[in-house]
Amino acid sequence: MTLIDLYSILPAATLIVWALFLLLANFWFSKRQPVWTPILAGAGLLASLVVSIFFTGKPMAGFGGFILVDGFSNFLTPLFAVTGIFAIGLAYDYLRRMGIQRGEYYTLLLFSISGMMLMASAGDLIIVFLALELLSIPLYVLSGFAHPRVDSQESALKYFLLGTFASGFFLFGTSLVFGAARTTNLTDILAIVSSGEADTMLLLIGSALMLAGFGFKIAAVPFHSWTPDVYQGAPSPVAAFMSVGAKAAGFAALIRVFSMIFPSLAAELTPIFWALAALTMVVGNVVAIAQTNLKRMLAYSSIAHAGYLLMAFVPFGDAVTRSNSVASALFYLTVYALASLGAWAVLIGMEGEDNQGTEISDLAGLGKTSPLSAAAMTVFMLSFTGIPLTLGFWGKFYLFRTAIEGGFVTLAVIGLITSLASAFYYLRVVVKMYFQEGQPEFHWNFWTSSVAIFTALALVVFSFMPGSLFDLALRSMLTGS
Amino acid sequence: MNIGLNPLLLVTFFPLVGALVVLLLKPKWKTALRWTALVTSLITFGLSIWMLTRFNDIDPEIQFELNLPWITLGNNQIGFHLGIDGISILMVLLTTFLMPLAILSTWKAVEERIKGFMAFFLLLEVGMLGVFLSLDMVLFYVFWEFTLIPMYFLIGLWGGERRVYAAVKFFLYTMAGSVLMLAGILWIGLQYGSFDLTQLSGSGLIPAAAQLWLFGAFGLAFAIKVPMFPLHSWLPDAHTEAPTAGSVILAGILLKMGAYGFLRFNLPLFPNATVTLAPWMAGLAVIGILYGAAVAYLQKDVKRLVAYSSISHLGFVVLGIFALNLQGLQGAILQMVNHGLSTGALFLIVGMLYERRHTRLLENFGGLWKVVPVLGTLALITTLSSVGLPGLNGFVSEFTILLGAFSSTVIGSPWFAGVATLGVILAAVYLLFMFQKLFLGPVTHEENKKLKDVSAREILILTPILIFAFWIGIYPKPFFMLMAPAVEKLTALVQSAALLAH
Amino acid sequence: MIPIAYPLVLAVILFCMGIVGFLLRKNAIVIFMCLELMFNAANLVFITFANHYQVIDGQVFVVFVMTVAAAEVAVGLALMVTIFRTKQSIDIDQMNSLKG
Amino acid sequence: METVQFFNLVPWVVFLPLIGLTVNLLVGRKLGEIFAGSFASLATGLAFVVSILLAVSLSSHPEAVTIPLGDWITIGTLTVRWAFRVDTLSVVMMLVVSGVGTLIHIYSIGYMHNDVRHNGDTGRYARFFIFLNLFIAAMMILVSADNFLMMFVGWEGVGLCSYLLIGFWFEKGKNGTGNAEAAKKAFITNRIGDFGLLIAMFLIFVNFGTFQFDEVFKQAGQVAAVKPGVMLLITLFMLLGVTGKSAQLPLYVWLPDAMAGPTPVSALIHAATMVTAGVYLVARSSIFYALVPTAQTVVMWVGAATALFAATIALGQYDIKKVLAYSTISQLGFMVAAVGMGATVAGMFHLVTHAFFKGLLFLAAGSVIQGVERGMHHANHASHDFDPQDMRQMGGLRKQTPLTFRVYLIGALALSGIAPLAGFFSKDEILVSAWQTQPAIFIVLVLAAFLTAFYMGRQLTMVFFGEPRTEAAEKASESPLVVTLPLMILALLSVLGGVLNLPGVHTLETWLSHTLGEGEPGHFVWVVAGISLVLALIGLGLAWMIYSRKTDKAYVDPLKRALGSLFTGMENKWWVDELYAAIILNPYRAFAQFMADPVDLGVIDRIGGGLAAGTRALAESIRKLQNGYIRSYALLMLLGLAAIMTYLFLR
Amino acid sequence: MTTGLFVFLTLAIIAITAAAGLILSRNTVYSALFLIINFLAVAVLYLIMGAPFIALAQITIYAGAIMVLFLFVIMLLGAEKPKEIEQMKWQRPLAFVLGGAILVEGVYALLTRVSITVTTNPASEILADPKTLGISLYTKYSLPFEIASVILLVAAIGAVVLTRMPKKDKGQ
Repeated sequence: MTLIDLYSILPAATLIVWALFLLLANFWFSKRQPVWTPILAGAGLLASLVVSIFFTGKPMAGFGGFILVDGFSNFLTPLFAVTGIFAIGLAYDYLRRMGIQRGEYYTLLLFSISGMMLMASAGDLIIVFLALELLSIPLYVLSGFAHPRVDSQESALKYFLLGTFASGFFLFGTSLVFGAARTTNLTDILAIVSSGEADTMLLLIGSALMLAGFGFKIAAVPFHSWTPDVYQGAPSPVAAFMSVGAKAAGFAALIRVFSMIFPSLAAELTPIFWALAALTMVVGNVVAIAQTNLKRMLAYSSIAHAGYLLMAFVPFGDAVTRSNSVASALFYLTVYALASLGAWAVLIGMEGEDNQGTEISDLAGLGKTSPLSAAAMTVFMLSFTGIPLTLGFWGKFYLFRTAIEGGFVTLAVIGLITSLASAFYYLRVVVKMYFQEGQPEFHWNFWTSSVAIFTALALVVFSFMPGSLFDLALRSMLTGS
Repeated sequence: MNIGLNPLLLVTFFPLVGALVVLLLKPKWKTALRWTALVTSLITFGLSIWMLTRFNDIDPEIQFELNLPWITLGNNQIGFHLGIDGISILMVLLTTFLMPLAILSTWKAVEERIKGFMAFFLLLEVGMLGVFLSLDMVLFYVFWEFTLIPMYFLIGLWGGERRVYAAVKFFLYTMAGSVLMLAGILWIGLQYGSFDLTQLSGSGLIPAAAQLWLFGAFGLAFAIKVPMFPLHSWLPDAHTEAPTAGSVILAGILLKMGAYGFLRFNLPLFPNATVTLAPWMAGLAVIGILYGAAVAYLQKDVKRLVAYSSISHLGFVVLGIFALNLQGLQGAILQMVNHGLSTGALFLIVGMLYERRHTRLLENFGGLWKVVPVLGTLALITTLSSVGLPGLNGFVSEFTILLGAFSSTVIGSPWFAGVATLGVILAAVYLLFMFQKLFLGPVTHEENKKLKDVSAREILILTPILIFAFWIGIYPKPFFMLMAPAVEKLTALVQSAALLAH
Repeated sequence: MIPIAYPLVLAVILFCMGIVGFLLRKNAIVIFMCLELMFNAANLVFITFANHYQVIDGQVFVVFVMTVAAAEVAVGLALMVTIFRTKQSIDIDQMNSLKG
Repeated sequence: METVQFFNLVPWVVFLPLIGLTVNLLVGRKLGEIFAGSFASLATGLAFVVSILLAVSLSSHPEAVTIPLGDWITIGTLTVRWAFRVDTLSVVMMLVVSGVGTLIHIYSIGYMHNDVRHNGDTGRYARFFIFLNLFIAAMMILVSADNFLMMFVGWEGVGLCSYLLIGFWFEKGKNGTGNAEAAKKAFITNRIGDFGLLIAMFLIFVNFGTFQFDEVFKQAGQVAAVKPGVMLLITLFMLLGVTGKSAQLPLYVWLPDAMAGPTPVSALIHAATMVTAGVYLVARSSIFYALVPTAQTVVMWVGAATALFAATIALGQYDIKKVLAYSTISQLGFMVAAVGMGATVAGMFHLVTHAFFKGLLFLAAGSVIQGVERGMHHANHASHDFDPQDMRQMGGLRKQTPLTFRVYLIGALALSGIAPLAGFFSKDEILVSAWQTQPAIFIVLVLAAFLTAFYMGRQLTMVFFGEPRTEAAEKASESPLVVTLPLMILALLSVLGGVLNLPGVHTLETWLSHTLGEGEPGHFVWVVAGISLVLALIGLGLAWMIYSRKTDKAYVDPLKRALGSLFTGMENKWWVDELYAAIILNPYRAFAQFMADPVDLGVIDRIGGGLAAGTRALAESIRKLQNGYIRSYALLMLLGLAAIMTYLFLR
Repeated sequence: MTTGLFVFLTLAIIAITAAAGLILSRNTVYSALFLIINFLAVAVLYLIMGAPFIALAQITIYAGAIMVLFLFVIMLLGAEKPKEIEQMKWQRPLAFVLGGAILVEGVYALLTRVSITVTTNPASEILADPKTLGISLYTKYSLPFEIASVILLVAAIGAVVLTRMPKKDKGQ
């Protein structure tokens, strides 16, 4: 193992080491000062964030190509770290209120994040597979974290069984790709695939199977059905984390893997991605309209946004659009992450014992009783919708631009029309909060509220100067593309 | 260029300063909040007047241009590009002129959550001014969509009984139009590497085939906003449920954004499509004129009646625009101003009645001229201005529009204008019906017998509008002069581009 | 020696049987076992291609798959135990309170 | 130019009334009735003085003079000026408007004093004069315009004043809204006419490129030669405007209802001036009509038909003002027929004399009505629904109101065409033209003239002769001098008006020829004069015979027995209002209702809602897939996979 | 038919039958035992294809340790037999149709694309040697190895977290 190897996994390694340390420290703190566990976990993530920003700036390959450090991973790794920090901010008060305050939560969270980081820089299908499991297994557990609660258990079971089912697909797909390309190293696959030596049919079937696996992780229709149930049953901070972290990681892997396979099979795969994206946008947005529970609504919203993200990837086959394709996906992902975490933060503030307070109608009157939260929630909803002066607009702007640049005007129009439909249910939240009377109970907590306010501010402030973020995303080039 | 002194920047963002001040004040300081908003809007008006004095009205080009690089995205530069010409300056003046009056009208009407109201109101002004001044398509779109938010809250929080329905409907309809516009904007930006209107207008870059669907994409957004038949159904609800000041701004300015969009985008960018589709647009406009007038008649709610009258009046605007000649276009622009004044004033008067009686149903009024003679007289003048009586503002613009449409070679048939002229009759039918139901006949309701006549504040609100109504009616020349060079340029541009393609 | 297509076909058959088993059975443990069957099928493909290409990577992959499978079994069975404690059943069709 | 020219004064014919109205608007209520009324009268009077000065100037310099004031609209090739045209035609109109106007203003000082008290709102006194002055201003704009658009401004302006003044007592009338309804009806009917005028103007602009009278008429021959169809359209659409403003068939229906306005309004606007604007328009555009014989035929038939039709209705009316109103329609028909036949001068001549005697008749009728009202006040048991305008409630008033009776008699005789009163000469000129060129028209018009004499005789008899049929009539009293003085002046004019264009002298003919071009001066045809005079006398006599013996209180019209259902038709105005209600008003109302409810709320409004509901339904059905069963979810995933793979295979 | 093919077919039939037994068996314990048989048959296939280490691992880890765990849990939970009555009428037919579709497509693709003439290689020294595998695990695959170890740790933690009884004072 060389120093470069170490550098290449430093953020993830930091987290894993820190998690191990935290596991031990937790024995000490859990009884006496449980607040220290999340703080330490946060510190670990902060360390990882710092490391990810300062130590892995240059593109490189570690562990003989297992790890690829490039603009892409450099963009996503800090994103995961930040998501983790927010997830911890969301968790502490919630766990305390629900009486499930256990230090393992944070340890598992850190492990999961490390899995995500590895996923973002995976250079080999085996790393993809292992990272997928490393991020998933803690999430299975975290979903069932409130486990005497039946819905938490149900959520965990559904997530676990379906997740493993999807893993099975992915694994079988991987084996076929291995069979076609003789290797599992992504860079080598690219070389072999573009040289035309690989068997296209095997490769295609393998890709299809892998796509099903990733589709599950990113909650693309028709691999999405677990999402609402799991989000609803799982403890809210976990759902928040999943809606952002797991999705981002899934996309990271999807992009990584398909960036190798896609270009040479663009003709075959593009229509599939097209259909998946369209279907996901339509189903996600349409079904969200019928939701009455805020958690489920956010779940469907997350499905819908997966559709938008997929749309960004559709034109990847076009060499000219490629860099924009990835950049706009990443940009959108960031925007989505901010809004989603914020929205969940407000939801967590609303949630009481036994899922009380999570119906959309429970929000009635929030504008009066908790104006700041309501304002923040409004920003998130507007950002989800893609209304200007929130970053969500620029997300969609870049996204649709990419789709149109790739010549997928129809897809862009579907996206635009579905985002109109989305306004319908996002607005309902605003309507409830401001236009209807009620006395909602809002559990104000410094950390939770900080997450909400920080994300809301970020969404608004950066909407005035999205240029630098665009640049950042554009620089997130993938190795090999 | 000295950015700090750019009048456009000052005009556009001064209300934002006011909004920030409002946000800093405590909610219970009602008077301070009101005055802050009023003074802000007045200063903005003053600034726009100052801008007008420096405006060169024989120059057809964009003036006070401000083009700051804002966002770079790939090969696309999104500029913070503001500018004004003879077309937009009238819209800007209308906006800054109506705002203080609208704010003044809330003095008694809005008692709850004044802080939010004023903040949203001033934000709305920023958005609207931005729409009229933007020369970058993306910037335009940002402002365009942004105006939805304050208006949505204004309707939803301070509106009438069905405010939520109306607010959501308003939001969704408008957004429905604009999503396709965004697709169009992006397509153009990608295809021609620029979002800059000044570079694209009349450049003839866009091929005729593409122009058609782009015209549709942009046109849908604008047609919904205008609103053109049959995309209007958000308007009656939004108008009816909005608070008075909101209705004034909605009718007075927001609708103009749609018509302005046609002028600023569809005509110069897609001249061939414009020429091709002009008869269709004119046809829809004519249907709108008659349809709005027919539906307005027999409405039970005054605000709904006025709302449908807007559909009719805006139909004239669209007809004028697609006449594509000087008379039509100038008439259309003036009609935009006139409709802002007349309908704005009508909504203000309805609001005044509502403040006194807390009802908008026609059946609850009658014979008020006897009870409130001054208000009755003011209402009469306003109604007549809306009817299009010569000597008042409405006539000048409607006449020129019809004249333009009648002689338009683009529309191709005088039938459109001929049928549209029937609207002149119908306008008298429904507006006099309204006036009669409100002010004429005997006083039938006991509650109406002791109504107070207009206060000094209310006279102060209405008088400026009526002064302009007379001014434009009697001496519209300055207004025409202001817009003439820009319109001439636009007409020439459309015609030459369309000719080039043939 | 056998044509390599044969074990591959076997793998596909096993994989599909795993899938169908997952879809048919209601007992969570049996379903879990079906998942193991699917993993196993993938392993068979890896081994076959490792043999075909004469590279070790296929076999290494299988080692990791087994490890992961073991880890999943640990978590999965723990989950089922805790669910059984609450519901006195591992019939997955009873776990459908979350829907819509 | 050797003599002093006053042409530059012409804007003052508009500005003076405007000043008058502004003063009244600002301080009218404080000034008190006498001053408010006098000031308004003074304003109009000064306008009259200006008109006289203009006339004087024209007498030495008969060519048209245009006094520009400023640009109004300038867009591209469209240039419209605020400009005043002083020519012999416009000055005639100015003189009539301001002259008769002044008299009516003066009359109103007294009349309105009573009227506001009778109607119980003295606050409206000043308002009346504001409106009246506004009317004078608008009418002046109309007649002094130098282009069609300016004329249209005045045209609509007088319409507005008509609206305001008909609805002056907006809370009175049938069901309290009768007056307001009448006002609205007048305005809207006029607007229908204006629609025609607008279209005519558009056509003029498209084909002539200008609205300027001079230029348009200069090109008229040329355009008519090239595009005869266009000229026909222009003239016919213009005719629509004329039928609206001058209350011709089929748009006359508003004028009888317009009697809801105070009597001076009926006199000034709805008899003497505004309603003649249509005649003025045709006279002004006589060059057009001369070029389009078809249009001329239409115009004269419209006029003649109206003349006869309205006269028949007048026979069956009981309201003193309604009779006069239908008479006005009928007389306007004469004028329109005249201008239609090309006898423009005859039409204008009749216009002027008609202004005198019809103004007189209306004012006198007002005097009668107020006399009866006073009687009603003195009466012991005045019933509440007593209508002081109903001729059946009058009778024998010649004793109570002798002065009014005398002037009324003069007016009635003039209207009936009894020589040598003004009406005789003017009507005779029209009949002569018809005799010479259009025999059919001649017969119709003569018949109408006969009916005119008959209904005037009927009215005279019913109102002034016999015995009072009610207590109010019995106790009626004469009006004060301020009311009767204008009556006397107008009576004098009605007597002497014929002098203007006496056969053989042709003063007016010569005067107008400077504007209208040289025409063949009308001859005096003895046969025609004889026929019309004889018929008028027979009419009057017949009426006297039939009605003078009628004294019973429960009044049933004697003609009813004689004519039967025919009279019922006249009584009910041939059900034209009902017809219009059935074929236009109600269908439009139903259409509007249909558009508002089933169409707008039911269809268009539901498009958005329907889309939303459709989406929602779709959502609900997709949502059913989300049934909570893990195996179902897995199945869905498998479905996705199978779909992808199948696609890959089938591709 | 060569011996190899015969052996293969025998193993394949055993494996498929065992899998079918797993799916169809009403008794969970039988299902587990069928799975073990399947694993064993596949393990022999591994052996044939020159992967003795994997074959052994398959037997010890999979068929041995993991399945014992399964059986242990089955016993713990009382070998419950839920009533296999299908409530969703589309589930079964669709499962068969879709599973069949994938099967057919997969088999078709393999048989057409992977030439039948290409046969498996005989067990080679390099590949069959567990040492090679070990070395590559510790050198080239050191990172995945580490990750796998972390996964196992996580699974252990997870299992603990999930099975730990909730605290008694939770309700307060």
